[in-house]
Amino acid sequence: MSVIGNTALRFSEDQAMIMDVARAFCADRSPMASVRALLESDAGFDPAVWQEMVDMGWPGMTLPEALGGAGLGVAAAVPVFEAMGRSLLGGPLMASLLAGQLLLRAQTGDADDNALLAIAAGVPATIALLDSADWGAERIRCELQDGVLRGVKQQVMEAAAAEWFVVVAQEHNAPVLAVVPATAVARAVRRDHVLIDATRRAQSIDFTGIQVSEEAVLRGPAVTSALHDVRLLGALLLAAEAGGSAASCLDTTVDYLKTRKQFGKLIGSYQALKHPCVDILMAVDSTRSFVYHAATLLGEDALDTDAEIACRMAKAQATETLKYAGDRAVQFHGGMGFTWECDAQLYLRRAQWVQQAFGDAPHHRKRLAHLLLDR
Amino acid sequence: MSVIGNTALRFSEDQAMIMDVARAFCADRSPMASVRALLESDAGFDPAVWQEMVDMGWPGMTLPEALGGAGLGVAAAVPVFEAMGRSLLGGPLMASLLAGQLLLRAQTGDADDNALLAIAAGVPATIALLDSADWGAERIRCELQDGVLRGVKQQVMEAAAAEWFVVVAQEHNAPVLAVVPATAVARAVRRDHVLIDATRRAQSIDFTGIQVSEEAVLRGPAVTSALHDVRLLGALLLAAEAGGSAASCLDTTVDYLKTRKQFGKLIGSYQALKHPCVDILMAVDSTRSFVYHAATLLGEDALDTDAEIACRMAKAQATETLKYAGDRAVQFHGGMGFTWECDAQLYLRRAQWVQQAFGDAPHHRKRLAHLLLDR
Amino acid sequence: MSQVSEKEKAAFRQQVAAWMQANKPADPGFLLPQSFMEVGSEQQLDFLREWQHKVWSAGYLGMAWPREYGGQGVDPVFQSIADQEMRGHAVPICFNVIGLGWAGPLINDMGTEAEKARYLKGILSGEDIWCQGFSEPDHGSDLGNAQLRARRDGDEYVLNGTKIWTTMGNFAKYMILLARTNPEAERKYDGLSFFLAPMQVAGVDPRPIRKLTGEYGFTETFFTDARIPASCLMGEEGQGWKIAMQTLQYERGAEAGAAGGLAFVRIAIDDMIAGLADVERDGAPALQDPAIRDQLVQMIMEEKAVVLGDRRAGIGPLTTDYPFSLPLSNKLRFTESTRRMRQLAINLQGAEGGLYVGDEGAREGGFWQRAYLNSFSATIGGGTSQVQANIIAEHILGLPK
Amino acid sequence: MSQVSEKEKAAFRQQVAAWMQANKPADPGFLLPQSFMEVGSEQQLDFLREWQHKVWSAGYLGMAWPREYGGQGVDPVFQSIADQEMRGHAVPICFNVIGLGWAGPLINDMGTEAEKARYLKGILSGEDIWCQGFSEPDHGSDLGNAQLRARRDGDEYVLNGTKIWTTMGNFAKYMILLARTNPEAERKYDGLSFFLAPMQVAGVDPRPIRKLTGEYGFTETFFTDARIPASCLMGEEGQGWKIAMQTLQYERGAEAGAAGGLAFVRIAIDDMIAGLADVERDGAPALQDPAIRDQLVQMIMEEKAVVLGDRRAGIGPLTTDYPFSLPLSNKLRFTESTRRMRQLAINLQGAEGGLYVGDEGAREGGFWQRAYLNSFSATIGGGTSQVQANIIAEHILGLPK
Repeated sequence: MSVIGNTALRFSEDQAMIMDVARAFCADRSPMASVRALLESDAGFDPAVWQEMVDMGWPGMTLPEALGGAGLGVAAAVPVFEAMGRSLLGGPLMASLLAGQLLLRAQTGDADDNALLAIAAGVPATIALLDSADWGAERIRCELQDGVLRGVKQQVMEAAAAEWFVVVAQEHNAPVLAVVPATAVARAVRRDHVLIDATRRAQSIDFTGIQVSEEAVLRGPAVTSALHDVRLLGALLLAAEAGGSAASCLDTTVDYLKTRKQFGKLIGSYQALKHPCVDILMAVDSTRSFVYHAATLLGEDALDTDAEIACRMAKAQATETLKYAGDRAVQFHGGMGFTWECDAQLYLRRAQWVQQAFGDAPHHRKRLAHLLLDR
Repeated sequence: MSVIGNTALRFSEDQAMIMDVARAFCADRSPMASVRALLESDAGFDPAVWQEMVDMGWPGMTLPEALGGAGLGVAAAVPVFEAMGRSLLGGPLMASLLAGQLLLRAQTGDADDNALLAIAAGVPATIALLDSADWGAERIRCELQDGVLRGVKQQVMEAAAAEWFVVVAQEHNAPVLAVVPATAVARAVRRDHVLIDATRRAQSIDFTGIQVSEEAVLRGPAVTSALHDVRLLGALLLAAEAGGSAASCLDTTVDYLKTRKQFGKLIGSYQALKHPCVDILMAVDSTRSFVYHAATLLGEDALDTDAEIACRMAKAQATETLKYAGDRAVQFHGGMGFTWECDAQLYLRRAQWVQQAFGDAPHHRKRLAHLLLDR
Repeated sequence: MSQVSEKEKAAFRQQVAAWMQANKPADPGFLLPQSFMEVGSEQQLDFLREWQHKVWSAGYLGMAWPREYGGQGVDPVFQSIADQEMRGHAVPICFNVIGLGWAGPLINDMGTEAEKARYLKGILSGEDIWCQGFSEPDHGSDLGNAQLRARRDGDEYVLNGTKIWTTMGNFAKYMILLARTNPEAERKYDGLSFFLAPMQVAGVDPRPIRKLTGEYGFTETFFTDARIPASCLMGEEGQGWKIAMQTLQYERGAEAGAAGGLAFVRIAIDDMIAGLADVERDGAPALQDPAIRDQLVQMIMEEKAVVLGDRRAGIGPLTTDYPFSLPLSNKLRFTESTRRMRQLAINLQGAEGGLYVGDEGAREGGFWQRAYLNSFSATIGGGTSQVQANIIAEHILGLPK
Repeated sequence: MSQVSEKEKAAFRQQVAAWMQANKPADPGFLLPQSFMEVGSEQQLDFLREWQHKVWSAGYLGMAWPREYGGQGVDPVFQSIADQEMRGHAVPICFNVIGLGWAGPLINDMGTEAEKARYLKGILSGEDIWCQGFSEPDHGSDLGNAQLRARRDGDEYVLNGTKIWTTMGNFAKYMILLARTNPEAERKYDGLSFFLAPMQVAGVDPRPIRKLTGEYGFTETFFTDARIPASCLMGEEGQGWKIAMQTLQYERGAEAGAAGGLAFVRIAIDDMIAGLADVERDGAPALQDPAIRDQLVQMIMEEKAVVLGDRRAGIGPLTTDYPFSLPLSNKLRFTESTRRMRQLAINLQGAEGGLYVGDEGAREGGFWQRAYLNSFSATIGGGTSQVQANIIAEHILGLPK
């Protein structure tokens, strides 16, 4: 069998429609002026814009209709995040969507649906996943013992906005999920992160001592599988977002190169600048291909190996692309690029955050090597 | 202690004088016409030119005066190989020198000096070192049992010219050196290699069944240490040679870019060509710095850790440099570069050979990582 | 869009597959070229000519070309399927690539009836080998500046000048030739004309060029007062540039009018990984070395991105940003990635990477070493990578010249 | 060559070392700038001014400058030794860099007695902060095209225009200013003049620029009918380009005339490796990951090559090919390598790489994140890397413009 493997790439009419709507919405609601106004705000997003996203049904998009969702699958959300990335539009959508997917995939039988119903209805939620700075760590340090949590979680995305936390913990050497309402998490145990990407928000949270009721704990093999899948889905959605950001970063740079003159010539005519732009273009193209290839391979069931490969490739490609695009954007804007006012820094900073989240490129390549070369 | 460590770099008046002589000699005796004439010759070098090198005392340069050498140390030979590399001048000098160093460093007490005396006098010799294609392999497959050799050696440099072979073998789980005269190695057990670098010659030799007299075997810890050192010295001398080749490769390319026009402009004015030339220049500069730094740290004794680090860095840098320089030389010569007539291919082919010999860049970097990061 | 049903396509695919399986030639005992640019001997040529004739006779070549000129007159999708199966079955190439891919479609689209009747069938059967005369020694990347002079003299044109990189120039019967008929034209492009020129006339002297591999495959073709009939002019004087640009469009395959057939043997990362499975590093399998694995994954991703890009290029809503970026960048990304991949294949071999074709002990006969050297024909020929990057920057991103 | 004996040098080195050890300031409790381009607050400025004054008072700054202007009048080798010891003891920077490194040596070499008497001591003591007015918003890389207008009006010049990237523009007392006195000059260079201009006059308005780090350090300086005495002109009208080019020569340190002192805190690969020693990947030390190790070795080699290059640059017979390639490429290789190294330092941190200065949990307070962002000041300022590459290609390799 070829190491290139599955190369399916399909795009449904649903997806196309969603993409059109999302791109128009994001462009309209998230012009650069709004992005910048939000950088130094507490929330990091505009509640009115979020409400519109809720009204369009985006938070419930991937949840079953029975729970109040649209039953569309994660593939349908991919163009939304690409569009948001393009316009640097933030907010609790990704955190909510991943929390929803984690619960949905982990729950068995007659589990408590409260959190899922809330998420579908547009109540923000998030996942408390990371115990250390090491995305590759296998050990879960946060513990659940006798219904009480103990441990600190890092980089809880959009935690301030979240009304539900899905806390990944260890109980009797097995992973479990504890569903914790925000009301149980006092301000005092939360520390606001200062992220290099100022369009996002996150907190470090000490869950120690928080009591979790028995109905709010999910256990069993489905939890392990759901965690595996949601790590991949997180990687994919961030890849989609990063791909969108890289595309608009390229546009920003190209626009500048078409208008700025030095030594009497438009600087875009210098090969030292135009050829790297071509490299970025090709990398953006590759990112998009990987992202929609991965989206094609997603289903409602647990992700298969092809889908895993695709998600990891998407993340590895997307983050390298955005890092390169952001770095060159600052450089090619010259002195202007060194200023806060220039938009290039927004992309460069986003690249730094997104490269690590849900595992960086070497992390995914290491796992890809195993999946591709050891069979 | 700083990971940058020792940064000594000295160049003696002896070395300067030797460099002047060597560059003039190589430029004069190895113009491109001669290089090309030798490509398809059997020997691969001009015996008359070799005789002149002998007359100048180059083969014995690094051997003690007591053995008929000049007692100058390997550092003095470095500028010679740089000059030879610059002019793509081949022949048995490097093989002889390394064979001499191996014997010199391995011998203890009242060993038989015949081979060393011969080498100092200009009789070509070589090392039969490699048992497989794996430069990193620890196991020596060629065996010496009851004074009889068994095994095949690969890539024996300039074997056809050699009158002495220093065969690296295993005896009772310890490395030994067997000194074998060429007369003992029949034509039938030799296979001429076809090397990608047609300026060199090598053979694969089956030593099985060849009897070695007791006086012709070197044993003991000095052998292990000498082997370690000679692998490093080989890497360094090849780095010096590759650095010279990269420098003249760059000159060749730059000359072309200054005269060739396309679209009405000298192609050297295009940044897509001139900036990579700058990268090559800087890499050539780095190579030279590493090579002479390593030469500075050599002594008569076993190589210390600083010297080992320096030799490995020199080889890693030099081969990446020549690979890049050769590759770009062909590309930047355009259609002309694709022809046999264009000299660019000579450098590109040499780069392919030299990158592997005595370990490629990743091989040395792996060992450097241990030397630099694990202390 | 093709009107052929999926069922019909599947049935046809099965039929071709069966034929290829049954008719794939045995190893001839000598090295077959991986592309039409590597045909260096009569022996290879005879073998390939026979194979192409066989494929054509079976009806799997020129399928979309009109029946009266040797084609089948069917939907081009059938040819694409046949091509895929040829690749899948790793059969030899259909070597007459300039004819099948460039001259033929051009004559089909713009030729007169007489030209079609005269040239097309011979292209398909492999009887008439075609070559291309665009590049000149002093104007490799700069076609518009072609200087080979074609001077009208009664019923003839007199040709003087030099063309270079003429693939199979020493075997070809015809050349598609870009020549300057009017050196005084105000725009240099307007002085160019296009000819379907015979090669076997006095004053045409194709001299083989030795490649950096040590082998042959191209010629430099000298024209010294060579006389060809004026009827060889295609279109009218001054239309040469337009016709040459049209010719470059056909590279995209059967759907764009090419006759089809396998033009080159694709060397995939799979081949490299399989071929190096037993290589050792530090006494252990090289494919277990973490740094090598990281490199291999990057290479696999590069190759996969090209394949996925081809698929995405067919999906309208996913190509709205820069609609032509994928097809226009395909050559650059593929050829550069290929070159790097082949270089890596040499590196990974350890000491064997220093051997070359002809060494008994060379891995796969020195295949990767030769392949790396040959890879420059693709990063240089047909517009160097540097020129390709300019084209993409200017035509796709709209950056200034 | 210096005439100072090795013994004298060693004794002096010991003396400086002892002083530095005794006088190195304690951690002030707020972040100190790594370079003079990062002075963003009065608090930092006061601290640094006091430190520089102390170093100068001890006799370790401006050592080669004449005694009557605040120097020591000794061989420059002493200053080099003092600088090395400052670096070795990791003391704070001597912040008045434009004065110490550029304006001062220039005044020393080309100034009148009056200028020397007026300006030099204040530079050394740190009392008079100097800034530089070369770059303009529309001509970042293109100094020769500077447009700020200086019109002579009686005993004054009237300044109109804008300078940008004025380091400490809001704190400075004087500016070395490149301005256009003759817009009609045939060669644009001939229209330029050089001024030692006071900053605290009406019509000079330095507005702080916020950097991509979120911090301050530069100003954009607007000149609106600002009047300065005609005596501020250095040399004669039309000599501005020559003097500006001369100014750029002093960057090479004390031996070239600079007053010395530590201009920036060097961040070495050692710092990165030490700082990341406890980082984990896949539950094990990141520094044991083979792919990371391979990258680190490459980075170490890049940095070592710069150091070795500096040494080799001093050895004549080893620099015969392109005698100036090492010094002229130093900026490009060092700044590009630095940027990549700092990016790597972020990557290796895993999730912590996403945090920034101000986050309690950020590794080393977000040092590497900020350092990466700040690294662009060096790949952009003083001629972008792209312009540097042109200069090397043209001046060293002789490639055409």
